[in-house]
Amino acid sequence: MELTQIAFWTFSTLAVLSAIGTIFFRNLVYTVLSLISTLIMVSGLFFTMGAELVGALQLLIYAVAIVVFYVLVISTVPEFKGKAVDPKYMLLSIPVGFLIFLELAYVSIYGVWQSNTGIFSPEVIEKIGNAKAVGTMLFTKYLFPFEVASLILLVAMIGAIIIGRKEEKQEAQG
Amino acid sequence: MENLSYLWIVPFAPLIAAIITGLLGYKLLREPLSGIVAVIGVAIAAVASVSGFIHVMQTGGHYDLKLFTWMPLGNYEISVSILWDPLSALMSCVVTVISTFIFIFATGYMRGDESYPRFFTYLSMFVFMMLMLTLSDNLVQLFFGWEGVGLMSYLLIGYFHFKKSAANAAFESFIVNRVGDWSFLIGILLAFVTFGTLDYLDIFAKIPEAEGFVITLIALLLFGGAVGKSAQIPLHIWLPNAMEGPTPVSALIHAATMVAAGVYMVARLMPLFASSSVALDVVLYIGTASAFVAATMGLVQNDIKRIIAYSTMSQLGYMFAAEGLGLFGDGMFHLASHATFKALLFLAAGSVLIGIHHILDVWKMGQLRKYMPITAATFLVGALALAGIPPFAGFFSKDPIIEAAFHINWVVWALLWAGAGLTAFYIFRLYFLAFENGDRLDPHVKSHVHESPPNMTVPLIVLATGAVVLGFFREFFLNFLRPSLDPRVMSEDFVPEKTKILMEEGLSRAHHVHVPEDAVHFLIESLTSPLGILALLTALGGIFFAYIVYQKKVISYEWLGETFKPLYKLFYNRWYFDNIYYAIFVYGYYKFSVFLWKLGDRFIIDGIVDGSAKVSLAAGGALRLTQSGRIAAYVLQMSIGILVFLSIFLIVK
Amino acid sequence: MIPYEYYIALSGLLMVLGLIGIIIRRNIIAMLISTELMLNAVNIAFVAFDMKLHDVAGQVFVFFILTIAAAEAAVGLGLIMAIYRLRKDVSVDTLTELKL
Amino acid sequence: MEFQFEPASFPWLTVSIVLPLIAAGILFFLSERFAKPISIVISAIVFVISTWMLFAYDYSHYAIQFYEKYNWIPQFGVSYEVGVDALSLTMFWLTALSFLISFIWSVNIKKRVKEYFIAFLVLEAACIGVFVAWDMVWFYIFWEAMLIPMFLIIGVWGYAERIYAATKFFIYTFFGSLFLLLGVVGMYVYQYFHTGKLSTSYFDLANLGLPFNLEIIFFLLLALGFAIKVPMWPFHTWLPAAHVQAPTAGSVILAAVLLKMGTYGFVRFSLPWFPEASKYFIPVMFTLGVIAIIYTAAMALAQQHIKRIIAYSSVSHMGFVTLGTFALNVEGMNGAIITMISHGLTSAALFLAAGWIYERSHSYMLKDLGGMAKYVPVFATFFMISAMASVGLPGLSGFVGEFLALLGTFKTNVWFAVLAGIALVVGAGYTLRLYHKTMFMEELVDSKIIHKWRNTRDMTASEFLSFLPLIILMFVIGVYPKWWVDLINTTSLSILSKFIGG
Amino acid sequence: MSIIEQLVSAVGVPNFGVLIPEIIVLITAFIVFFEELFSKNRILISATTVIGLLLSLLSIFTIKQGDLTLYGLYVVDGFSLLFKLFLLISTIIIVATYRRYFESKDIYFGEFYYLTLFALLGMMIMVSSPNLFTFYVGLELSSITTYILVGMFKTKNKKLKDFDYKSKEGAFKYLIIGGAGTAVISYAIALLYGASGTFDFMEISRAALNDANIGLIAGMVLLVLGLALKAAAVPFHHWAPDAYEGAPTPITTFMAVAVKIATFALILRVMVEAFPFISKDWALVWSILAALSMTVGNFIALRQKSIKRMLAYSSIAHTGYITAALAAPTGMGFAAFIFYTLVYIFMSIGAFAVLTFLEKTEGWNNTFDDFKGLAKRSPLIAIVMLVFMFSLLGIPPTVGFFGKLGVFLALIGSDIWWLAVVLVVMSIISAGYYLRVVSVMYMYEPVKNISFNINGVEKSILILMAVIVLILGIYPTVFWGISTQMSSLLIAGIGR
Repeated sequence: MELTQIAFWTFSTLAVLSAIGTIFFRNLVYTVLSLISTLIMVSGLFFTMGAELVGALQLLIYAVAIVVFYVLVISTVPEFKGKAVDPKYMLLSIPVGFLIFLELAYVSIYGVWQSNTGIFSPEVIEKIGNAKAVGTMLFTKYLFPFEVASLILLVAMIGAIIIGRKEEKQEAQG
Repeated sequence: MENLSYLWIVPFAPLIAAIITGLLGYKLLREPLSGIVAVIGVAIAAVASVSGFIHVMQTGGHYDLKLFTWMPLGNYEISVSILWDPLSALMSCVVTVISTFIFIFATGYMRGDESYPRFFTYLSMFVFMMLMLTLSDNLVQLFFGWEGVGLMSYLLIGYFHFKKSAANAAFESFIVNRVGDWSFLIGILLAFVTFGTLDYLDIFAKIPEAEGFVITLIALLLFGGAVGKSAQIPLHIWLPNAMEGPTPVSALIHAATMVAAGVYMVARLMPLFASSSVALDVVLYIGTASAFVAATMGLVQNDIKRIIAYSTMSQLGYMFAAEGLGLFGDGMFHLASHATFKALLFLAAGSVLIGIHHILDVWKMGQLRKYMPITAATFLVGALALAGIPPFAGFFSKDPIIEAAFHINWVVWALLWAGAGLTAFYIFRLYFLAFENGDRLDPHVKSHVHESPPNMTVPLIVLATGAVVLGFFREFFLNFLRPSLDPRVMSEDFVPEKTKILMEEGLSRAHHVHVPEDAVHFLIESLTSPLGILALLTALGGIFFAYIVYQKKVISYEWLGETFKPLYKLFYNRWYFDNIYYAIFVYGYYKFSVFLWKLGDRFIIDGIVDGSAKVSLAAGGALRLTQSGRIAAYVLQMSIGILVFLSIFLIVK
Repeated sequence: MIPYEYYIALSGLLMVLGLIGIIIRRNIIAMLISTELMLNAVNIAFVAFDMKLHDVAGQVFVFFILTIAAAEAAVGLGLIMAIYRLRKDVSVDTLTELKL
Repeated sequence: MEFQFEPASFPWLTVSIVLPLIAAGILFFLSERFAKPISIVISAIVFVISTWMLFAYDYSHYAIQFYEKYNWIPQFGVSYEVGVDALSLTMFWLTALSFLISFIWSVNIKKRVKEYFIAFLVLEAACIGVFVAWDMVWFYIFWEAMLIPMFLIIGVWGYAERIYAATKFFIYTFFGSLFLLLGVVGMYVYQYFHTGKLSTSYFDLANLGLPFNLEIIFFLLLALGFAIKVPMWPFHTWLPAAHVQAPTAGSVILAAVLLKMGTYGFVRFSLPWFPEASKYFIPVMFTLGVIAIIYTAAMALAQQHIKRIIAYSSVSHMGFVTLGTFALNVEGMNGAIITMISHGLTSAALFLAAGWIYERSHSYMLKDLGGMAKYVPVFATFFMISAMASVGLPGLSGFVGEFLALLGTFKTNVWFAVLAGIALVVGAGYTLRLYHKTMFMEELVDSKIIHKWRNTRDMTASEFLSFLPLIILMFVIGVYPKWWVDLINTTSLSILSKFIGG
Repeated sequence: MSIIEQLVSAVGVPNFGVLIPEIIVLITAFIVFFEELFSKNRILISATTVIGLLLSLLSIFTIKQGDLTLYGLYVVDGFSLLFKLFLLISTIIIVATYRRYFESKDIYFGEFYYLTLFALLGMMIMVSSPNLFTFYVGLELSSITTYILVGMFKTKNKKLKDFDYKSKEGAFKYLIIGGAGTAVISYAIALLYGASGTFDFMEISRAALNDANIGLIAGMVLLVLGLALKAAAVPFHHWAPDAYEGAPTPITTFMAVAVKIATFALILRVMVEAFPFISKDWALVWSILAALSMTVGNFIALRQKSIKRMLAYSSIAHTGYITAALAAPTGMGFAAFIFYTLVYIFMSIGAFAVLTFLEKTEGWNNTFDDFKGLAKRSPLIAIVMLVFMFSLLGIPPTVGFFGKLGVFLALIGSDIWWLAVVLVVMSIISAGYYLRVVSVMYMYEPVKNISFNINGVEKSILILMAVIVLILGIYPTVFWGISTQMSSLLIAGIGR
């Protein structure tokens, strides 16, 4: 118990801190690094909750794959000049954001959340393992959305290529 | 009754003539023929009405011919009809006979006018309308004729519409008449609501059922119409200006017939008016006031036709005064005789105008008797008749009214008496200035002056004869009219007993009047009684005064003008009626309208309407700024939206 | 044991931070990163609910969210590259041609 | 209210609506030169049908005659329902007449001929539909559909500020009709909740027995729609704008037909549906009617633009219709309906006259005009007769209606009738001012203008033909109104059955 | 192990038969993808797409209603089939306008076709989703594809460089705001999942019936807001004008029509199936959103210079009109919602198609000035545009009137007078800009002398749309019947 509490507070504090970093760092490299930090902390949280598969995916897909995209783009685009944040909007958005957070926190604390309706109690999970449980569900019951998700990725890939690629002819003309 | 059914021809012959001249006048008939068609039309009407007159004279009684139903009104049906009784028979005879002569005169007078057919169309149409008015047996048909003659009067006044003055005069006459008609129409409505009917005979029968003040109100509202039509104070201002029309028009419409319609209407509705002494009083005072005021105005005018016009207004005042006094028969008799001599005067004036090429100013005439002896002689006859010199018609018709007034109301008598003197003065002022006096004619004009052709002089002579002899038929006319105007003689089915009792009360004021009906007796009595001598002397005095001022120039008129300057100015400016009306109703109302248009429609209503459009556009412009193109702003607004919507639920739950 | 509500509140906090990030960042790459943050925040809530509910459906959902985050990142970065190529700038100020 | 129906042996009304539409559709694909003959022939056919119906209509008893009904949207109880009573019939006839006249008048139109006639044909169908439809949805469809062609007519073939005027016209009337729609929908919903019946038929909605407060609400909603169309003061400002900018034939239709829709709505819907509210609002409606008469008469007097004068005079005349309608007695109702017909004739004639003047002089302003009477006698005569009919001279059509309306008003409230009677004076004032300043006073007019008049041509055949029927009808109604009063009397009694217990 | 086995055996074999239309679309998409790789024959590509869509359209009629398949993650009821049908119809029409537009602009080609098909697939999934999983992936498939489609205005024509950039900008704005919306929807789903323990609509409704606590309500509200964002309701509409303007016009059409109606179908299904017992709450949210959308959309549209952008705002306003029907959570309201959504297809396609066809002309930017005197240059286009404008305005005898009438009926039937009055007032405001289009077309003289290049197919599309708008305006009975039936089916849940 002690350990999970320490882990929760550590991971969550760090996650929030690095999230704040993400939105305030001027240098994009730092931004990306703090994003990675957030993602890792969140995956840490997943692990503390026992969701190993998701935690691992988070690390793999997010922290590695996606961030690599960003780094690639950042390396192409020259260093950003000027202010990182817009003070005018900051003045407005932080109170608004804070109020929204208060409302969400209120909802999460005073909302009545269901518990123990599923069949995957910790005992079951312990027996078959989180990865297998999730995987089984993913490939049986949620197979259809999974297939659609693959289409989404396909489309996104095509889209990224079409939009992002350089037109040779166009350059020649321009 | 069957043998009277031919009377439909009386109004419709002129209508048919009007339609023929109107449709074919320009293309086919052209100048002489259109006039001849019109004369034939009106002559047929005259013949028919005279034969109807003789019929009713011989057999008596009244005949109600319903021609067709005009419009049903609940249980009541307004019909187009002919009510033939002594009153309407007399009136239609006056209208048609005098019209016939005026038409004949007009064929000469209008010679060479480019709108010759139009003139006769209007004139025939006028006669139709006038006869519809005269012969009506109900108020709506009366109103139809009433407005119809108004329209025709308007068109004929504006006959020379290219002249600004003529067009304006026509406009003015129509509008002023309409003011009266408004009152008249409300009166009709009130009558219908009160009696449930608009037929005279039914109304007469139902008078006892209605409350007294309602009767008074109806009578006064209807009299309001008469005030407009007959140019009485305060709606008289149009009549002098109406002289812009061709002279036959002035003779026919603005002297002999239309303007007398008010008098006729009051007589026609005599039971109604007689049932209300208040109404009779109002008629009396308005008539008296008009008679006097118009006479004063006539004193100082310089326009030959206007002088006669004021005399018309004044004489109409006498007629109304007679009616107000309860002497309906005398009023109607004065109407008939006035129609004759006033038509004569106007036609003579028209003849003069033809001779001197439409110069209206009396100061530019003079010595015309030399050039136009017939015209001068007939004019003189007319002037003497108007002045009330025996034995001309005017004496027999006007003096009884003045004398009767003495027995009833002293003030009224005084004004009427004074008016008579003034009348004699101004008409002879006109006569002396135009036909005698020095030679002020423009030499160029003088070379062309000539006596008018026979088709103009013959009517003059005929009418002059009428003006001489008509007065002697006084007793005949009064007796003839009695079945229509005297409750004691009226038949039971014309006016029922109950109504008669009411009427007797109203007419009681006339009971102590003792004026002989026989013309000869009247002549003898008035030449012997102090009152009659006074009246006669006054008239002669007026003539004499005119003679010494304008013929002999013993007293200089300039000196008179200077001495009585305030009075002169007052009279010359027509008691400032025109100025006040113009300031308030014409100029003031127009300015007010423009102001109201700018304020009400332009500023307030359209301000709101177009303003809301502008506000919408402005709102669009303002809201548009939210679409600033910056993602940050977009997401910020979005998050505010989220915040607000969540808050709604968190606060409510 | 930490109450699961804390996880959900945390997820809300991270999400709001992401939202603020979108609003205030002037660099469009950072803006895109902030959306990643938002999407990622939700994952915590899903996993927490899963644990509470003794279910794995939430974790499956997380999988889809990851997919979509990746897809959006890909498309977004492609667009950023194109925008950069056309305007040589990645500031939000360039993205204001369409407005009003 | 009980209604009797006499089915039509042949769908004459539907034919009358559809025929112009078909013609418009065909015209779209034909060449321009067919536009005029086809339009004139079609409108003549419709006019013949309507005239025949006028005589075939049995006015001895009240019944919806030539009645047709077909199911249409059963889900909502909407059916296609057309038929006529005397009110609808006279309005239908007036519409057919006005369009025939407009088409004959329009033969010399030069600009975008085909579209012009298509727009008018569509407009004709919609206008006829408004008057003969007994289903509220159909009524509303026609009521609104009419806006589209009218918008184009004003906007395309109008004068300088035509777009402003067309938009103003459209939005103004659209505003009113949407509230009208709200009211009708509200009644429909009420009907459903209280009787369980789904029907948009006039006859079902007429017998709802609404509570008083709802009657008030629905009356107001409907009245707003109608009042704008009438137009009543203070909703009238679209009218001068639209009239001034519309082409001549458009003005004719606007005055002769479109304005009647508002008063038709009051007579047809407001009174039978909301008897209590109608009684309650008598003072308000009377006041508005009298303001319309007097105020707009002053407006008319203040104008320089001849079409604006006539436009304001229309508002003033509609005041009489309002008064007659809300007098709630049979004289007033007959008067209102006859005034509607008569105003259709006179205002159409006056607008034709204004258009005629413009075609010759290229100006609508009084200051540019004058002194024509001598050179164009036929026109001057026609113009004079129209003006006099408009002024309400007895013997012409205007008087009959105004007299009856005033009589009805007088019976209900003396003072309003007395005030309304002022129109006799001021109406004559502005109408004659118009006539004088255009036709008379040659003296004051620039000699160049007179020279133009001297060389101008009096009415052409088409102008004469389109004017003549109006003039004849003014006389027909004025001289023998009995026929018309008999025709509409049973209908008036039926409309007023909730007030006078007939 | 046993649990897994139980699970696997319990779910059984999915019934792929019900997926035939989607599968045909998918296959077509891949065929087009490969055709695009190997051949640049444009006619072939567009023909393939249209044929594939037609086949899919036909296959819809073979499907039996009422199947719930793929472990309860996919529903094939009358409602979804109806919307699929209309999605396919509208996509066919829109795709038919693609070729000549892209040729004239010299833009990428084949990609548009298969991406459209993918987006269509996403929408077909959306309308068939009985479960937040399917809902989510369907929504995202269509959204992400649409981001790409918006950003694909990439041309070799140097004159159009500006459009290239605008397209990217619009896409990026759409992406960021859409991404935020996705996050909001995800969070809402999380809350709903936590509060009910399930992703299934029906089961959520059961949970809501038992205990509508703040968590569930908040989830519902956030879901509504997220969906409002996708449907471009104020104040979540900001992406729409920019993306609509930036996108190639046929894609704008696609967004304004297909994406919109799919979103509306999804909204209706979620609201009715998942939250029937808290309908008061979401009706309130939707009524406020509707009122805001109408107001803001109409007012801003008054001030536009470009007709394309004006139509974008008008589309926001129409979101308001349509969702106003949700303020009255009754059978009538849903029927009005469905009816308006369906008929909106025709007027919107028509109006945007006019822009698409005209934009092919050199130097034509779809501004009001460009439209001046259109009636003289092309009477046909002017008259159909007139029909579409009046239909959008809601003037009979066009079908727009019946759309609004239905909403009126629903609102007044539920006694929501205030919204009805707002609708009325906003309709009047909207007259301001719709009439402006008509007046510039008819009442001005042409400024430029341009000849249009519009072929028979395009003409027939316009005429077809206008005729449908008019016919439905006279005889909406069939559509009303369908809408009423669908709404009652939806309420009864019989389709499940």
